[in-house]
Amino acid sequence: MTQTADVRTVQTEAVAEQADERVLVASQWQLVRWRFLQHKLAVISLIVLGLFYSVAIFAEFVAPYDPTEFREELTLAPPHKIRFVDPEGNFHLRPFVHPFEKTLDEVTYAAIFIEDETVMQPLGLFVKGDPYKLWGLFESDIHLFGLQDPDARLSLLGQDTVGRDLFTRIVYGSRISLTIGLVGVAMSFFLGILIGGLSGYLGGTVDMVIQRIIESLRALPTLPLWMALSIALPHDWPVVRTYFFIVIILSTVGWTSIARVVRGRFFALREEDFVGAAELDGASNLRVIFRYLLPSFMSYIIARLTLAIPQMILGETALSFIGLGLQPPAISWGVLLNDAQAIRVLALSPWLLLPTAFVVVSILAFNFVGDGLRDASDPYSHV
Amino acid sequence: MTDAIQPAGRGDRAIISVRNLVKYFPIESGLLRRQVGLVKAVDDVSFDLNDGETLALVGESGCGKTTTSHCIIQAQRPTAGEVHFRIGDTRPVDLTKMEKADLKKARRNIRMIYQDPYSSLNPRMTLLQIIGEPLKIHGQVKSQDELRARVSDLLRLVRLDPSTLNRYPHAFSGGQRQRIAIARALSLSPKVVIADEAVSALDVSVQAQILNLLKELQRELGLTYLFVAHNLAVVKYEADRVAVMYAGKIVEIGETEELYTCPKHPYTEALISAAPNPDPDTKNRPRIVLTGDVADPGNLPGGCSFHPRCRYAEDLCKQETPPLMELSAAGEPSHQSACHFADRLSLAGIGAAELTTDRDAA
Amino acid sequence: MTIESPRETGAAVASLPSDDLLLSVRNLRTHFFSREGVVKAVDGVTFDVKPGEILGIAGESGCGKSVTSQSILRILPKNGKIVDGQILFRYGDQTVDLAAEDPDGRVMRDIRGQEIAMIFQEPMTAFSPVHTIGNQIIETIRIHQQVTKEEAHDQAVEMLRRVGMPNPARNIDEFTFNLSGGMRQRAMVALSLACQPKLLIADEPTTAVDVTIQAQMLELLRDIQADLGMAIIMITHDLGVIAELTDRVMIMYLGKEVEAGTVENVFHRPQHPYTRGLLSSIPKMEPGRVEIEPIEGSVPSPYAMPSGCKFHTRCTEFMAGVCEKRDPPLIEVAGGHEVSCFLYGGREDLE
Amino acid sequence: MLIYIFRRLLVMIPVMILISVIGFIIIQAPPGDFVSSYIAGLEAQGDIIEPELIDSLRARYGLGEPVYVQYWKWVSNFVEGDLGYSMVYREPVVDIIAQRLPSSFTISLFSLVLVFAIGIPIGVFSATKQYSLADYTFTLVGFLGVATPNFLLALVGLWLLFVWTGNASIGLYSPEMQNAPFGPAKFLDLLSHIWLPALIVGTAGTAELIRTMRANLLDELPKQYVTVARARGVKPTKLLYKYPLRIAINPVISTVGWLLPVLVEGEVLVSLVLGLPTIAPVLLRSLLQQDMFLATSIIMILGILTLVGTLLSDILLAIVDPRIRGSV
Repeated sequence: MTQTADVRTVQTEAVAEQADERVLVASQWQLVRWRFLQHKLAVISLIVLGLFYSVAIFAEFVAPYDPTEFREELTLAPPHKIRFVDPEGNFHLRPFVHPFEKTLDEVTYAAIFIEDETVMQPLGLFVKGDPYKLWGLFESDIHLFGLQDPDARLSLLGQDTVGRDLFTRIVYGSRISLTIGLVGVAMSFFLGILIGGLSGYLGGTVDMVIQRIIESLRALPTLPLWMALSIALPHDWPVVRTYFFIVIILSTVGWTSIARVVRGRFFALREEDFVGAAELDGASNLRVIFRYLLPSFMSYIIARLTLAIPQMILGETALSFIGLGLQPPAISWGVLLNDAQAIRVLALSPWLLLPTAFVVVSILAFNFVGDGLRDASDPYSHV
Repeated sequence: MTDAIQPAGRGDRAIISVRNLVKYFPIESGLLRRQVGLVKAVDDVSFDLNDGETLALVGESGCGKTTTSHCIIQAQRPTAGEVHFRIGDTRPVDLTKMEKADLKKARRNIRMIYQDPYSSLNPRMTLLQIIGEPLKIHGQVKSQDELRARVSDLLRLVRLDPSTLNRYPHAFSGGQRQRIAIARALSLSPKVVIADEAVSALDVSVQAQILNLLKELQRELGLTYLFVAHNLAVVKYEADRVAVMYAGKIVEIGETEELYTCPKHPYTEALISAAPNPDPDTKNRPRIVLTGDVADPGNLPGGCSFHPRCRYAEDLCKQETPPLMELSAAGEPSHQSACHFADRLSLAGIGAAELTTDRDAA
Repeated sequence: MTIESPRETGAAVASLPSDDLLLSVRNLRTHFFSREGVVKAVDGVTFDVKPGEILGIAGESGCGKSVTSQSILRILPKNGKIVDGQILFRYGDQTVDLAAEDPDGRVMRDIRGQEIAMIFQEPMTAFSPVHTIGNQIIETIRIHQQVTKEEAHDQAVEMLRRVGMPNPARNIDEFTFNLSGGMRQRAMVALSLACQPKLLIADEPTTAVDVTIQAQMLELLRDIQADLGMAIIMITHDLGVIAELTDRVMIMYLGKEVEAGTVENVFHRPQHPYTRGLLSSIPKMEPGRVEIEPIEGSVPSPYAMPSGCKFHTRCTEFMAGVCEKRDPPLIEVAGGHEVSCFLYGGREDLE
Repeated sequence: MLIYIFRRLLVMIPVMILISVIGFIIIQAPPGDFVSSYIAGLEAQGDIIEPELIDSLRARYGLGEPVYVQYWKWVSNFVEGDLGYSMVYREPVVDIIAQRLPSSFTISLFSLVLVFAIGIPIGVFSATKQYSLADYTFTLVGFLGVATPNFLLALVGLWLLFVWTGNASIGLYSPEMQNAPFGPAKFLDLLSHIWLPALIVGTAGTAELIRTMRANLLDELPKQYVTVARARGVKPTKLLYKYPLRIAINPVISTVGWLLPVLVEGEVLVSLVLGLPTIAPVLLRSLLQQDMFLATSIIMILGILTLVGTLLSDILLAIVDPRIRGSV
């Protein structure tokens, strides 16, 4: 009824006239990509995440050692200083480390690690080391980097309480920690779209019942719920099975928010004239859903999903940290941090806190990427 | 009462006959969703849409004109009433009783253009996809090449450059988008087009382009328009006949020129008087300024819904709802009004030099 | 309107070109700066308002009419800036250049609401949704006048009564969402008139309402104007409203004035091809068939403004080698009737 | 208003039922019935169990009867305040919770105060100085705060505290104040201890609040009623706090209710790391040792708190916002 002769006209025409043919025929996803690329922090975060995930995928190759191999004599050894200048003051192009010499403090019997400056152990790329099977398929013993002497141990980020290489374990731990969010979100996504879509599409009583259920689930305190559910998992289960049940537990809460978003968007979109027009065109329900509704909120949903992943990563880390999630011998960042609970050990070996940095960086990166995606997800919002 | 007007539209030319159309929306409240009232959006509306004409539904917001148009195309299912649709000499079919598959076929011939050209085009589809969608759904094209050819033709029809068919709606201005919407509406070669406030959101200069385009297309393709609008001047220009709606009912219907110059309902008179005219000479003309707001269809006054704002209202108006009555003699074009005093009042239309200011004129 | 006052003259020495003017906007340029570029929303606009007169500013979307009004009150959005020009306003017995004032400074704040008030398009959003309408009217009165709460309350009730609210004593304590559309409009008029300003700017006050409410609104403005005698700047895209209400009119296109004069002159003897096109685009409420003739094309993008005369891309009188070369000057074709078009001169020095 | 509260209470009933069902499932989850594991636990500790006790326990919880009867019996007991008996602590569950819950609450309340005291001003500042250096800094800090899990923050905090002071015990009171009657001195002592846990528990909440506050205010500032107020000559400061802030803060007020349980939740992990005498270690221990009555009771109480919190926030919102008040 109202004459909305508004600014949109002006702005759209701005787009139309100023841009070349490329913009005029740009699809939704191209527009999303262009807008996302303008968000510098999000792009950097995306690169960081790409790096993290490549490391997780090629963990065996990237990690210099076997994650379970321990060297008692190196228990709680600190990180090496990577050097370019030798004690005589000569510069070396190839970085090297001095091996540790372990002595005991005469009073406290605490181990003291002193660098043996007489020995130089050079680092190398693609060095031979512990044999492994990449993805359980390809046998190899070439590692991305390490000390050239296969018997020596490079302590990049220090050693843990039983003398296992912390960097190696962080690399392996990223597999579980980084994927649990993806799998969990995939599951939430599936449930959320299904239930939220049903709720939105059918409406009426079904909608009301589903909404009440979702409200109830959201009223539950998340963490205690997770804790309670996870103790129901037998301790002697294999890692993979525990992993999947933890994912399911984490998704119990995750899907509700996705379902709400899907439902909300569904309702909003059904009001759009172009959806009504499609129905009058004679488009079937399925065609309306898959050709009109889903593409319209897919980008937005993906942005929301990206923002949900960090919650899952945090959930796993928290559960494993307090000993209710994954248990050793499984390796995840949470499990690694479980080691870091004893404050007296921590005081002397602060590097045990390093997995924290990885958790924070990956969560931060997901948040930035999600933010960038959310801003870019509706390229038509300004028109 | 409506039986009396059954042959009103001189039936044989009617392509769509709306009979006693009713659309109520329940007002629900509380936890248990008890129904506490009814919004009588459309309340017993009957009229004929004749082949090749432009009939305008005009009225203020909430008068039910849009709901009426939606109930005709069955975008909303009416609460009661019939909508007969007939092509040529075939037997009329009642759209309100149709199943989905039959409706799909019928809707090839009745198409719709929306008010907001931003919301009515899917921003994620190219022109080819948007305009070609109905063709594909109804299996009217065999190959992608044929589709391109048909869409190109349609773009030419609405005076757009066919080379733009790979562009997305964001590449077009409001007026151009409305042309695209028209092309989509025409893609299945329909008989009837319902234009729901199709020019209201456009700037004046562009609005004029679209108004003329619609007229040209009507001449070229022999279309029938149901033109829903609130702007009386636009309606005056575009329509052959006009139906004025107030609070869910048609209060007056007749040929445009006749209705504008000799209105037979006080509401029509007030609307005409209120419409601003871009002529400074009429600046000091006496005007009828209605008091209060448009009647709330969820809480209608008794009797004639217009009586609280009507300067001619009498006690009868508060008690009895006036039926829509034929005013013209047999053989003359039909002119109907729903006012108890339609034949007694002398109301001022456009061009009227004097306005009866005397309340007791009736 | 040939007075050229350079920007640097500043507020202190500014003076109105004529004693009988209330407001004089000289060569106003307001630009918007965004990532996509600069939008010259208002690009050299000059007009005067006399006390008690009703001036209309008309044009299609994007012509800069609303930005002009926001510039006068200095309530532009953050990315909008007055880059040139003067807005001279008679304030008591002195003249201030509003364009040179600090937008949030004392002078500007005193003028707003007290001297110049504004009516907005959307009455629903003009009031804070969590405060009563009375709260906001009383606040305005108490900002500008040394009165007690009770006095302000009484004044507010009186103003609500004056604009035709059915039950002012009760309406004053209501929230906007409880009022009907027509009553909201009236409440908004009461809010802007709370301090009986000398100049009222009405920015599309009748656009979002039904025609019968629009008629009420226009009648109210006419009555109030006759009653209080303030000047009104009526900003609208609806030439019908302009014709019904105003004394003089300025037509704008893409940030520029194309034609100005008395309503009778502009509507009966339009000179600029754009004005003519606009008038012939509007269907008329007259007996018999009256054809309409649209303007071809659409309004260009504000980011890609045409060179020379902004209208040359759509003009039927386009003269190659002239219109796209330079801005046409304002030419007075009759008493107070001015047009910005080369058809009426100004191309002598162009080859 | 009363009708509104009543209606909200009515809506809570099915949610309560759902929570209780989940609680019951948790009791049922471990293999075997809980009386058997209870007995096994007691026997392992060398206690002799009288058969009468076993029978009375079985009768009380309806073991051997259909699941819904068991559920009903458990729920009735719960409603009557009989939360069961803790095997691990060898005390009635009610007593344990009564001892521990107040300190959990204290920490959460302090966090709440800190969250609002820090979050709102910074959020407002950030919004009014949008795109300034300070805004960017706070935004980044906000992101960091959201990204850093509370318990890791606690861990790092604890480590720093230990490195600097050589002391890693925090507690809520100094040892000498532990048993002192509550008074100003004890309160000051509490303040000197509680700030660290409260700060850590509140970090994520504060960061979130900064972001919400900033976004809400940025949404409100360009609205027409602000421009109108400006056009009426309202002062810039008042232009900020009387209108947009008032409205931007509404959703924040409505979050008070659910923030509380979130803080209780955050407090769980932080308390574990910092070794605070709150409900958290009890919950963890009860879960790890399958002390099901205790665990379920704590979860149920947290769930009910969440519900009450949501209700409170809705009522608060209805009070501060006339639009909602009008529609309820």
